[in-house]
Amino acid sequence: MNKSDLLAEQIREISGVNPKKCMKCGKCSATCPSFDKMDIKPHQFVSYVDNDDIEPLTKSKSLWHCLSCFACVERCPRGVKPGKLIDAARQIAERQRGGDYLTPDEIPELFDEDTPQQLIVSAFRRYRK
Amino acid sequence: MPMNDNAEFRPKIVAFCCNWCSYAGADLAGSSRLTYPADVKIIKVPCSCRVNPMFILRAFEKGADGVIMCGCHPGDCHYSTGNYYARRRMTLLFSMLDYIGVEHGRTRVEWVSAAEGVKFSATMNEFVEKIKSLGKNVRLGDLRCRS
Amino acid sequence: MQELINRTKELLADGTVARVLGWRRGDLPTNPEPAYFNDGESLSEFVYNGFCGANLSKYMIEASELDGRTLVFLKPCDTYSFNQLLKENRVDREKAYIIGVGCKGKISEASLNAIGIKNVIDVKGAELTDACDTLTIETLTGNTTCAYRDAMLERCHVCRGKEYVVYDELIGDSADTVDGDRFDEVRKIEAMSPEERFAFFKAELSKCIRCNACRNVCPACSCRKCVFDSTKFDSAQKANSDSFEEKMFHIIRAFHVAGRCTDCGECSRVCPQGIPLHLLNRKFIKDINTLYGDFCAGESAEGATPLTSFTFGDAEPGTV
Amino acid sequence: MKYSYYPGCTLKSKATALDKYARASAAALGIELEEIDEWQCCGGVYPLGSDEIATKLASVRNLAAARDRGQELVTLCSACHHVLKRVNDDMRNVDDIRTRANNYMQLETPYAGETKVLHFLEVLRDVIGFDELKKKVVNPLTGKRIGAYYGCLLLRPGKLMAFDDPENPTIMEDFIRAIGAEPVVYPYRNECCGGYISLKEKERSKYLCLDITGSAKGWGAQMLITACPLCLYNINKAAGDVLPVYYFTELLAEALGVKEAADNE
Amino acid sequence: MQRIGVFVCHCGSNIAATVDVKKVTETALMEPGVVHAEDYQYMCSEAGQAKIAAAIAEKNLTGIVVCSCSPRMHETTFRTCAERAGINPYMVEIANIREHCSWIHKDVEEATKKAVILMRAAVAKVNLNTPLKPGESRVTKRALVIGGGIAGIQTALDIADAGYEVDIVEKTPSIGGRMSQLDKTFPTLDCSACILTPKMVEAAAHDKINIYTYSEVEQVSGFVGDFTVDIRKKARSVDMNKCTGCGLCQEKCPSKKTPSEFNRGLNTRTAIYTPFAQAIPNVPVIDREACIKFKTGKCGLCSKVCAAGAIDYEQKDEIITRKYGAIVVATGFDVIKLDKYDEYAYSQSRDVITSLELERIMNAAGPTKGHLQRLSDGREPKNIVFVQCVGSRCADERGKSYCSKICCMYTAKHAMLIRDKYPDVNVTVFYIDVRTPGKNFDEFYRRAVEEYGVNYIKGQVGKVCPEPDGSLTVYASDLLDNKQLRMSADMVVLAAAIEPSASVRQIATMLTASIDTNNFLTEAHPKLRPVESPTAGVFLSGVCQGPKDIPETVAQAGAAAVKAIGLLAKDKLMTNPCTAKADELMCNGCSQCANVCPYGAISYETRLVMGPGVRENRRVAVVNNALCQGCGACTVTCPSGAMDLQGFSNRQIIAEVDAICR
Repeated sequence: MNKSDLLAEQIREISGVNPKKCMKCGKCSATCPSFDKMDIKPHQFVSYVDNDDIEPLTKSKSLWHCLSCFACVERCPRGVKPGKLIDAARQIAERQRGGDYLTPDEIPELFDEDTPQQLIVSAFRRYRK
Repeated sequence: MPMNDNAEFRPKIVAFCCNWCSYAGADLAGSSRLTYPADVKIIKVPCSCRVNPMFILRAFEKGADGVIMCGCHPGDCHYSTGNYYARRRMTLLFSMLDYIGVEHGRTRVEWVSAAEGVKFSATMNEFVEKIKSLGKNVRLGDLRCRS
Repeated sequence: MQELINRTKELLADGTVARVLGWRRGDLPTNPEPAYFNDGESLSEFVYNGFCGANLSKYMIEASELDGRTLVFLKPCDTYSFNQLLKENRVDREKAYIIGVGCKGKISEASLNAIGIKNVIDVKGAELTDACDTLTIETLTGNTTCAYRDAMLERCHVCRGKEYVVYDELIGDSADTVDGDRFDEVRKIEAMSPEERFAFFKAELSKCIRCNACRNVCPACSCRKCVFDSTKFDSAQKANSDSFEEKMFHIIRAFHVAGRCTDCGECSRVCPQGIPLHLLNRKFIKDINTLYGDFCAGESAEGATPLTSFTFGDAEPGTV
Repeated sequence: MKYSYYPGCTLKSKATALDKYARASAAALGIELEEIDEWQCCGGVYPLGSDEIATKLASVRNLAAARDRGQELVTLCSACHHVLKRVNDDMRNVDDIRTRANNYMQLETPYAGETKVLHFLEVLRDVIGFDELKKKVVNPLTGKRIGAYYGCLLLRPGKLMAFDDPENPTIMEDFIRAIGAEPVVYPYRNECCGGYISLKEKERSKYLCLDITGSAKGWGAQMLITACPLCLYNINKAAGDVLPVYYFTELLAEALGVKEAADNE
Repeated sequence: MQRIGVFVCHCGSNIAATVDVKKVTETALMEPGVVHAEDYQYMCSEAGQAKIAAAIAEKNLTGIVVCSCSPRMHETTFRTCAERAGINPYMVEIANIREHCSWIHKDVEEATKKAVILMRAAVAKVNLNTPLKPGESRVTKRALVIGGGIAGIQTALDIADAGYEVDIVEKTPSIGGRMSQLDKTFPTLDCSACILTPKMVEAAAHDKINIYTYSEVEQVSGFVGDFTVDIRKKARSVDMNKCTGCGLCQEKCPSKKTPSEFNRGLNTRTAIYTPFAQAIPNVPVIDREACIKFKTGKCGLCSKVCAAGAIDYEQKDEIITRKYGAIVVATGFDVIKLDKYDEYAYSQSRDVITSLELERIMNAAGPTKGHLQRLSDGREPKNIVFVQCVGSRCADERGKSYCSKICCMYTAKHAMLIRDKYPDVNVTVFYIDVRTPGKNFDEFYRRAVEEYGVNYIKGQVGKVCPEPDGSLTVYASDLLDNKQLRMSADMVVLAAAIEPSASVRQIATMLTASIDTNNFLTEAHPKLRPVESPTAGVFLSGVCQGPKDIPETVAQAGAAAVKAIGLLAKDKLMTNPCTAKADELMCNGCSQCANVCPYGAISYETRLVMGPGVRENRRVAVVNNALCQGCGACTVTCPSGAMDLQGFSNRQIIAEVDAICR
């Protein structure tokens, strides 16, 4: 197994998603609130994983724009859960050295007096290992 | 007559074939002249679900070296569901035989349709080879209560 | 025990039940035996203690043919057998008055023997009146003690739990006795090489004397006419020592009860040769659970069994 | 009626309003919320990866604490509710996660998802009942047209959260009716406000919040209610001038006539 | 002891070239029970058969083994020959020494050895054969068709034209079914009513067809050729014989608020109603739930205005019990409920409708008189969005796993009709795949695109948002352009999945006909017996078996009719004698066998069982020979071996095993 296949296997395992179930209807991308910001769209994530083409996913901007709002997970007629694939790719990116998208020194300038703790905690959980 | 140890081992093999698919598949193998060893003898049953585990054990007891059961492919059973029951029964029986130490491979199930003469012949060739490699069936004959 | 007797007397007196199916003292203190009691007086013979391992469910087949209701005492595991018989229309629920009795694990003389306590004359501490952790055993060679747990039947170490799946009333508490996984032994055998497995079963099954004790006690083996006694398969007993059933009896027996066996363990308990027959049944149970989803015979009195149902995607024979 | 209560970090700081009005209202409704000891932050987001164990342990501790008290666990914050409910489901149904989490934690009694996690809204609906709640309202918010903002975390994934129909929920609308106001149904009530992305992508969050508030206003809402401090923050920041947004507990306290007392506490 | 004759065929050189037929013949004579053996060049020839007949007569044979070609070839030939010669045809067994021996082996010695063994196995079996007699059962020359849609009507007409009596049982007040609700039909665009109504009239007028509308099947017993069915004729509250169908009662009825079932709830109907103008019979029914007279005791207006005096408030349900030889199920379909798909806002906006609702809107007799308009404000829509696969091809429990098959085509039809009649309306269709396998289907779809300018976009709609201004915002994917679309529409039409009618489960249970996980009735064989149920005498017509369009439905309806006619044409049914049989002395009554029987052929009876030392009432399995097809599933399920299969008994098969392994 080459590296890409291994990563694809890892993504399938972490996400628990079977990309083969996808019938390519695009419903996930139809209501994705971050669609415009994504270079690789939710439905494409599924095809990429299915094709064991993982490298572009771990480098994708989309990782940092997915809101984990589960709209794609809820509405997918095939139970494919693209959001879980994006999260798995994010995990892989973050577990690699230098994969974090947020560093503590950025926080002060992003912070205002009303910022709820929840926001910082959540962002840290999603943006770094 | 003295035993000739060098004589080629000719296994006894019983094949249960369902009337609708596999028996017809064997007929097709015949009319296509697709050979397989004469060690295989076919018994016709209406459906694979007619095959009682006792028939299989009986064959072994009487000296068979291998038993194979053939039926319609799952989903194609003439009686709709017979082979599904047969599949469960044989899965459990084979697992049990393996559990008590009888060589894996002395029993086999294959789904052969009426159109698969080639498959029937290939399967039988393969199975005979397998049984030859396992040699004579001693274990099932030996597994008696009184030693 | 007194509570059981008192309640039994009430039920006999008010006519709720016509007779009682319970245990009475046997010829030794360690082997109480199943018995019918027809009136309050005869109950003086009644016992319920740690040695009452016998599963009374099967007797309810004949009791269902008698007039009036029969009171039967069932331990939690016994209720599964009863329920399975109910599913197979072998017992009449209307004819049974079930008292679920508490169970703190059942013990046996064989288990005592196995830990080196032989020639048992009497045992104290098996009465179940209090939490009795220690047994005091009087033997020909003097008194000795052992932990109650150490004298327990194998099946109690892997007990399925304290739930009663069918009953009319409950008397007494049950204890948790589990300290093992019930498939461990099966796994151990599966891990052996085929040669070792063959040697193991050959050694065990060779001990069989075909006394049919396992068949007679088994609540799932309740055929009016056993296939091994019938002419329908040319498999009836013959003098010949290597006739069909001599070799295949136990495999076929296990197969016939597959999907119906509640794993009550009675077969192993009664085997005079000490053959661990439950290992065959458990193998089927384990396979069924793994391949077709967890299934517990007797849990429900309705529905198909794993061998009378299927899914389109079932495993192929020989692949497991 | 006694419940274990899990407030979560934000309710002790920036979202004290969500917390204090809930407590006051609960008391007025005869519900005792007992804060569990030494609760830990749930992490804010549910770790989706099947191999994520460590990030779920804090939630397991909170869940086990409620189990040890023999109580159901009530939450208020949508995010905490989401995380706790899903981790609980993992502990109940996913063998691998349960085994590994318990191996890490070495709890006296291993945890296997015994606790029932409830959102305060579920308590109002399923335990008290909105009809009963209506009877206890002393200060009905008559004439107010309120849009319920569910966001994503309360409803999805629908099968797991089992909170309400994820595409056409009614629980908050029924709540609004119970406190005497008029619910305004608008299609964006279950769309995301941008969540944690607002930390680095304020513009995106603003775009989404404007869709939400614009739609609600268009359908006639005078205000929004929410159960989530982050939703409240994002909407306030991005579109606070379009529509005001409140915690549902604040309106509840007002309707039950306990708001002032809570403010003075 | 049997007296068996063995006949070895040379089949020219086909067998004789590889198998030493003389040796086989000689060896046969040494087998137990064999009293005669001979070989001949062509056993199947007249001369060969004459030899068999002669031997039977001369040697007083009781059983025959023919060593020849496959039994699939000539078993029937030899059985018939034996029967003519005076022995039971089931006393004949074939040893297949051609296909299974001479044709596949080259070595004469080896092939001969095998032929001998195959002969021995057959002899061993015949030694245990017993004469079997096919059962006979009578056939009632009348068919029942359940469901009065196009499938049921067509089936009934075809059966009736062949000269047999047919009863149609229809649940609703009129026959016509789903097709009567449709406006136009693809791919020809002819008007649905124009082609259906004549069929309805023909059925009603046919002297062999008897229609029970507003009626349901209540109970079914019996078996193929001899079913007994109870039909509940619900009280119509109107005397069918007196009513003239003038319609005055409906005009005057003051209870007008019940949603019209026929118009899919888009408008209302009165309490006394006929579902639609062309209803057959044209006799109204009173919906007692809605009727003021029934609810309050006051009113009675319909009775007052009815000059014919047909209104009868006292009418009661009637049970009709009838015998039938064949039953055809034609229960049809419904569209799924969309309450689980509210991202499409079906329950939030009146302008989000299903395709079937659109049919009613487009229909000149529909609630909008055929004018395309929004239900919310009556405006003519300018932008219409069609959403495909709503609830079809779903892997979750919200929808159905299958393709509903008809949606692609009716959507193309709708799009085309709209563009034709309202050229300035924009029509967009969101699709996942366009499936058009049918005669002139793809051409039809292409016309919609090319000639009518329908905008097809590959991608699914994710959400429909009703806007305060009354428009609908549609969020969707355009997969080919990799875009997310946010599109404004005035009307959204959902191609909701179809599912079998809810009543089918109950009917299938009564008929012991099997249904699949989606509640479609299962066919006896998916390829070779597609219009028969595994339950003998029960046939399948239309969508109850699987999604179908009208031409396919009509074709299947005809096929089901032919199958039913084939059955009704017989005076008696010969049943396969190789059926299961329970030994009641051994039977435990455990019901395990009934669980695996695919035909519902096993029932349980408590009966007096007598045998050596036994005389008691027992619950025992009883096999209905008319239903049993002889698969043998039950025999293996039976632990005691009480259940055995005639012609393939345990002892017979074991005898073959023993002979082969000897």
